[in-house]
Amino acid sequence: MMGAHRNVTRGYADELRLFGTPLARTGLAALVVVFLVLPTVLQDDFWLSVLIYVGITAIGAIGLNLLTGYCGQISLGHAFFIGAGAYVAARVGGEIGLPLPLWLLAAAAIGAALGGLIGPFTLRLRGHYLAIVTLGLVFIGEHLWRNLTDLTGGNSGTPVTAGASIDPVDFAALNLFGESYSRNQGWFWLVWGLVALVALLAKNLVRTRPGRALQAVRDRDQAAEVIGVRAGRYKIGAFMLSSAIAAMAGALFGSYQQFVSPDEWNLLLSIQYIAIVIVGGLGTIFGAVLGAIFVGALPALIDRYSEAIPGVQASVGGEGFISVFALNQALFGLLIVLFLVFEPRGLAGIWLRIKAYFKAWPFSY
Amino acid sequence: GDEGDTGGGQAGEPASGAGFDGTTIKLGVLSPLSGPIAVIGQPLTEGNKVWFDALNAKGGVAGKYKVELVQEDTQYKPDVTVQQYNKVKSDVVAFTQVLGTAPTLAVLPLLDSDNMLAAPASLDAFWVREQHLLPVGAPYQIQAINSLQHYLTEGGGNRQSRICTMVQDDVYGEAGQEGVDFAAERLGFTVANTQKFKVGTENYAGQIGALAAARCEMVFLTATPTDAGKIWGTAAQARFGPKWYAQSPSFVGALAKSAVAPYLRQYVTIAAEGTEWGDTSVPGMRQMIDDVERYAPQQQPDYYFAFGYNQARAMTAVLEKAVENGDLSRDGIMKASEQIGTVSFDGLTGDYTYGTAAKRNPPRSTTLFSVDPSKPFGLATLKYNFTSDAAKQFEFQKANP
Amino acid sequence: MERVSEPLLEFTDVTLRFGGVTALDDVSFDVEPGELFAIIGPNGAGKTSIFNCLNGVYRPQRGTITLDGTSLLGRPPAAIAGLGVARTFQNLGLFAHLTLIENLMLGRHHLMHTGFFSGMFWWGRAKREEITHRAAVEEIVELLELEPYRRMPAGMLPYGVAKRAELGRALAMEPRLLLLDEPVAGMNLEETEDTARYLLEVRRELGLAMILVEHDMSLVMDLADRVLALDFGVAIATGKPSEVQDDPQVIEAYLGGAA
Amino acid sequence: MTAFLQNCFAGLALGSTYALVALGFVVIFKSTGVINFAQGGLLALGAYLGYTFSNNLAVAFGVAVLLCCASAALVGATFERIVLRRMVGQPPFAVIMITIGLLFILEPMITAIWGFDQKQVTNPWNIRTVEAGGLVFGVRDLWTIGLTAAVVAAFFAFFRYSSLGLAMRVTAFDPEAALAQGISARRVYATSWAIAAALAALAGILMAAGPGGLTPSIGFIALAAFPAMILGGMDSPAGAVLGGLVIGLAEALTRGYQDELFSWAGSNVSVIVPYLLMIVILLIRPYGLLGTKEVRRV
Amino acid sequence: MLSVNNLEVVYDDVVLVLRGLSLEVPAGAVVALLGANGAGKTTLLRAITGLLVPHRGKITKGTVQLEDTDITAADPAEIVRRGIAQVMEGRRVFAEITVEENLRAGAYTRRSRTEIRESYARVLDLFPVLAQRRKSIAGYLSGGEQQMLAIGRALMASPRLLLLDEPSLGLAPRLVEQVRDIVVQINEQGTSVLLVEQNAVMALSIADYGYVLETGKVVKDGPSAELLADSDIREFYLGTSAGQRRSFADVKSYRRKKRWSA
Ligand SMILES: Nc1ncnc2c1ncn2[C@@H]1O[C@H](COP(=O)(O)OP(=O)(O)OP(=O)(O)O)[C@@H](O)[C@H]1O
Ligand SMILES: Nc1ncnc2c1ncn2[C@@H]1O[C@H](COP(=O)(O)OP(=O)(O)OP(=O)(O)O)[C@@H](O)[C@H]1O
Ligand SMILES: [Mg+2]
Ligand SMILES: [Mg+2]
Repeated sequence: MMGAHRNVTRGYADELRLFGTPLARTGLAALVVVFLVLPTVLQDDFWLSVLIYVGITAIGAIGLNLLTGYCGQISLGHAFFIGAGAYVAARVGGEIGLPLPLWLLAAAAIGAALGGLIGPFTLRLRGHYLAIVTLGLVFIGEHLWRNLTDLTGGNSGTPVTAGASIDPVDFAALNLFGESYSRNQGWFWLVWGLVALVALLAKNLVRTRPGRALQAVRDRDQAAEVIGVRAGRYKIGAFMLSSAIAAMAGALFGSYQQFVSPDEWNLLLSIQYIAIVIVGGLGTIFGAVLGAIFVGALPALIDRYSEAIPGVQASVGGEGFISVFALNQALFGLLIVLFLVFEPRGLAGIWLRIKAYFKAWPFSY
Repeated sequence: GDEGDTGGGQAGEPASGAGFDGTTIKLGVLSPLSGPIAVIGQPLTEGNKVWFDALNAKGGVAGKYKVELVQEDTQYKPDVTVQQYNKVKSDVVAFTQVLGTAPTLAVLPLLDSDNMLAAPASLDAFWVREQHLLPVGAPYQIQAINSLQHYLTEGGGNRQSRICTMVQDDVYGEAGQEGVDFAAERLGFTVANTQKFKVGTENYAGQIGALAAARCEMVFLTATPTDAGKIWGTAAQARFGPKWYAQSPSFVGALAKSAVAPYLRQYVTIAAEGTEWGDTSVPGMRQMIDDVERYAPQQQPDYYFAFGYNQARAMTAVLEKAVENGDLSRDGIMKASEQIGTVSFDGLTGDYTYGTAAKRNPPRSTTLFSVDPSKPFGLATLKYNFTSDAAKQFEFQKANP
Repeated sequence: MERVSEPLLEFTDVTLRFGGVTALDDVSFDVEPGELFAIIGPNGAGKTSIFNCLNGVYRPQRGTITLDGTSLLGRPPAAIAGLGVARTFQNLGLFAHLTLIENLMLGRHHLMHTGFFSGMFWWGRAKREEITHRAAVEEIVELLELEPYRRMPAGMLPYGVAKRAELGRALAMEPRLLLLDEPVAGMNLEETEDTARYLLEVRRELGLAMILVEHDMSLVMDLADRVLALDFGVAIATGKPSEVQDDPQVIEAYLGGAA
Repeated sequence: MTAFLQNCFAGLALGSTYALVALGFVVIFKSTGVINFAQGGLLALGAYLGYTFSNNLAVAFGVAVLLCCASAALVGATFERIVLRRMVGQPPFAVIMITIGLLFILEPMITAIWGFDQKQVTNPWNIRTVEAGGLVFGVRDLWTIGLTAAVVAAFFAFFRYSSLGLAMRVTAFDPEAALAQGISARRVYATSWAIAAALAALAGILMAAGPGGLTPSIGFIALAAFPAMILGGMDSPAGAVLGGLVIGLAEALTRGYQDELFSWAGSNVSVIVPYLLMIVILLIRPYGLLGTKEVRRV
Repeated sequence: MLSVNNLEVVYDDVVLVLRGLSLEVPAGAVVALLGANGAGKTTLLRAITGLLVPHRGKITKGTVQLEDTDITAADPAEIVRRGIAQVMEGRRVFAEITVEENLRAGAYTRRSRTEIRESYARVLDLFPVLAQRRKSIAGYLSGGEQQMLAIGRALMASPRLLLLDEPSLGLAPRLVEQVRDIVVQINEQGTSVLLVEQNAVMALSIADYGYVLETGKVVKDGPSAELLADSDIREFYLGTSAGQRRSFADVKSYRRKKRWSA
């Protein structure tokens, strides 16, 4: 038998495999190993908590990318749905005490319902007009969160006691094979397991009929209509799906942090999500995860190493022109700018370049 | 902790452990050191630092252990605060500052599960009953109650006066409002009008108009300096001149040098604690001024600075006790925090009776100031260290019951 | 032409106005099943507008349009697509960021059923459906000789290939009525011949009716069964290609000296 | 009635500031097709530059205003020079993100240079007032309204008599085709960023001269100006001005009558009134009051 | 006037589209460029006018020379200012503004208001439809009307060298003739023309010289009379090999494909 070239696939079923090539399979295996082993090697609570927040953000970003990257509807209202999810976790998971799968689903359901209420705006408004209306949602939401005291605890916020257990496994206090693991270790596995699940489901979605329809609506909604795609339905559907995922991310956020307050669901959070999907690469699931890692972990990294830079004031009242904290922010902004100048398609674009390079290798061009 | 066998109360060298290497004690600071709230975080942290610099110069805790601060920027975000907490928790024996109500509430569960002590940097009343928090100063409610009492007895008002409030729409504002409401109940007046505003509002003409229309004779204000400046500026322009009583964070020295200063002189009273900046007749102030001159000569008079200075002082009391007990572990620190009893702040703020959370008794005194541009911080004492009966009756609740 | 059956499409007395512009003025025609019906006319005559009315993109002020007895008026475009009307666009209506294969698969959108949920849970129905429809699409790829471009984003396709891909997408819809808006614009002779061949092949195999809008008169003359000539929204001639070609009004308005 | 008129005046003054900021948004949107998230940062930068000129260099306030607008314009143009010119023809999203990045850079730079504490900008107005017909007018507010009107008039005149307006529009619509017409996208971007930054700086210094003084959070006003820009129509300068005034009035009036009319809606409803108003108007006119409808044709 | 030397263009760092292409447009000449779909004609025009960047394309080798200046990868606006205008593939009219504004945008590089007014009158004269629809939003024009607008817009620049990417695309036969006449006419007024056309009959009938492009290389070139006589060209571009045009209805499916480079 002839050895097939690594870029040649035989048959559609083969081509439709997500991890069809040996390279992809190796990558997948490596990721699984990292996932399993990382928390036991890296027991540091700082890095674990950074990665847990990153994972939660990645889930939310996948949702936003479905809406913005795939369906082309810019939303600055993501923070609103994240917040809603957190409050659902507080009430349903905390107060009523439902277990993890149920409060996650409840958050998703409520998120979808809220998305369904807002979704119809997408039918009438285009591009930036929609973006700013959803931005209004953040402010209106903030007003609601401050005033719906019974639900949200008002200004002083609310504790979220939603537990992270799927009977009999409690992720907050894992006990596996006689070893016990910390809350952060357990949460790492929980969150990144969910990231993988959500990413897989999203990937499936976008490579099948509904996903193609979303992209068609994004590229040319009128032409999509003419070939039989009900653009309106997909726009609303995308909105509901994206807000359902956002609400799940919010619920996880609340449950992990154990306390949430209305100040957290602000425009900056929405902008951060937009930043993630753009930096990661619009219209790629992988990009959303990469973007979340970049935006979430980069400041932590800069934080670690910027003290070595001359002229930097390492602490309040110390010597230097700019404080390490201000520098941290500025560097982050600078990196985003430089990086998008270099590759406007985002991290996923860089990934594509590398892939294209290897595909063509050893023949460049 | 692994040094548990040294035992509490046993005098002896504390064993080294997390945050203590045998010579240096490390304390965490979680504060917004960048972004808009850094206006508060920076001087607060500076206050922490100056106290410990002075202490270290004298040898340190118990005369032998130097204190070092580990500062982390929280950007005033709860999630970042949690991350930063995790980052430094194993390098410090306690946190001498956590700034912000929401960030503090976000780390509270972690403090509980790690048995870690932290000093919150706000005057929220519900810190009083949290065992893992080490508050200082009289809570906002107390400032409000004392202000109202003063207005009714010496400030020219009576129960029939039209008393109003203007509070910012957040926890801080709610605390002020709660104090006024409590006073209303105890002192027998009604609040004629309440205006809420969002931090960073650009134009206050509407609210001022409404207060004027309600013919308010006294307005209790809960705000931060930027908003307070705009509010008073607008009131001055509208020629609306009630008697303003404002909570301490509303004021900043720059206001006394601004164009509204004449208006402030005429109408505004600030409720705070302790004494005027630079008043060397109060021992605490004398020491602080000395320390500032030596360790942070560029420091402008600043209310938040003083607050940070006091926080550090409370934390030092805990550390002294823990060293005396020979146990600088987290458990040891917690135990020490229950044992310190009443800590004196030498007149910088009222003395605080610590102990188990349920038994704590914060100071209930307030000093009222009038605005006086000739003073270093722009404030001149109007009534020093004054405790109303109503304030004594105020009961403190837990943060998350 | 003899009436062999009921017409597939009846387009009757349609008037369409945009502000001051009358794009279609009382235009009527019908198309038999399996017929290749051509519409010609100068630029701005209203040819594309006819398609847009058929598709439900424009709502004419007056007139009726029925497909096989079903009125198309007032239906949303997607519903009309579902009834079996497919179309290629004059200004290219490909989805620029999707690959050619994905564009063709979109043509089969209304024939497929996978929804949000079954799509997410790929294993099972969604997968089977993908494979079946992909097979159908591959046939079209082969027919139109699009193999080298399979995975290229449509936005990067050369103009002529993009036109062919559009034809492929329309065919993928398995329509009863195919609307072709200038399918050979931007193609050289060789490519035009290819396209003609594809059209004839499709017609022979599938027997579907087509309406062809084209400025390449030789193509129209060679392929069309009947021709409608429009000028300024008014139908000026209908009939066999040769008749229309010799119509003095058509020569004057449209053909000029060339024909 | 007096109270009503007084509120209207307050709304007008506030609206003028919104209008300036919104106009800055519009200029950049018109030429690049993106929302400039850094507008607030430019505003703060302008205000602090004004402070430096007026207080540290002690030039006359009027000169300080001119200088700060000019130097902000320079910053805007420099930004184009270093970054934006490399983005011609790139997806708008990348450009949006770059403006966000710029905001992240500007903010800490400003605080590193000028610190966090509140500054008082030396200015001739302060809280002086004049009285007329039973109403009290803040001198600064009068100047804000007057200067805005003057700037807006100059702006429209400039666009009327230069081909730049058209160049901006087509560059935003299709940068590649615009290039093919010989329209230098770089010049268009540089000019629009310079104009937007100057407008922001003017708004900033006018605000900083108010009773509240100057703190780094001054840039937040840009958020409040979003609805103004949208409500007028994103690509319409006239719309920006109209939107600014409408939003300013709506906000001031709701605030004035909050207790009587809106107490059921929770405290502080005036903060979200601009957004509610914007949503209602967009539902009726999806492209704002004066915006251009997107052309879609197959 | 224009000379392209040994040009290589790569898209996306990997797709090599032009492979050492050379071509000349002498001053005052009309040069036709023929080639199948995907041969690289549009890419060549982009390379000349500096518009590769938005397409992630790069010139990796070779030069573009306008008279004595090297304009390889120069700033596009600068290139237009030097007198090169083009009709872009796919019309690319500015859909949201009026016909009149589109034309004004075409004259962006020109300063003299009277000259602009003259050109404007001339374009409206050439395309009376546009005169009628002067105030209409360009995006709502019919396809052919947009094509006229695109040509008109390029004429507004009054260029010294005009690049036309399939100008006859989507135009009615009568108008195709008219466009041919326009090209001849402006050429007579001193403008050099590089004409990319699928309508080979039309292109070669007015060109002085022609190039045939295949997969990024010139595979045949010569004076147009020579090309018109070439048997391959006759068969594959003109369809008149046997003297008589083949009917499209008779095309056999096994037809041989012509590939010069193969
Ligand atoms: N949405 C619209 N708004 C305004 N006018 C329109 C619209 N659609 C079409 N028109 C006008 O209607 C007329 C007919 O346009 P149509 O696109 O049908 O022409 P056509 O026959 O397809 O021409 P071409 O051969 O150039 O494609 C044109 O004058 C066009 O400008
Ligand atoms: N942006 C791009 N990225 C990658 N490849 C591209 C890009 N644009 C064009 N190509 C490829 O370059 C080759 C030449 O394309 P070009 O558009 O120049 O052809 P053309 O000769 O103009 O064809 P047509 O006659 O169909 O317009 C094609 O194979 C095309 O797929
Ligand atoms: Mg048409
Ligand atoms: Mg081409």
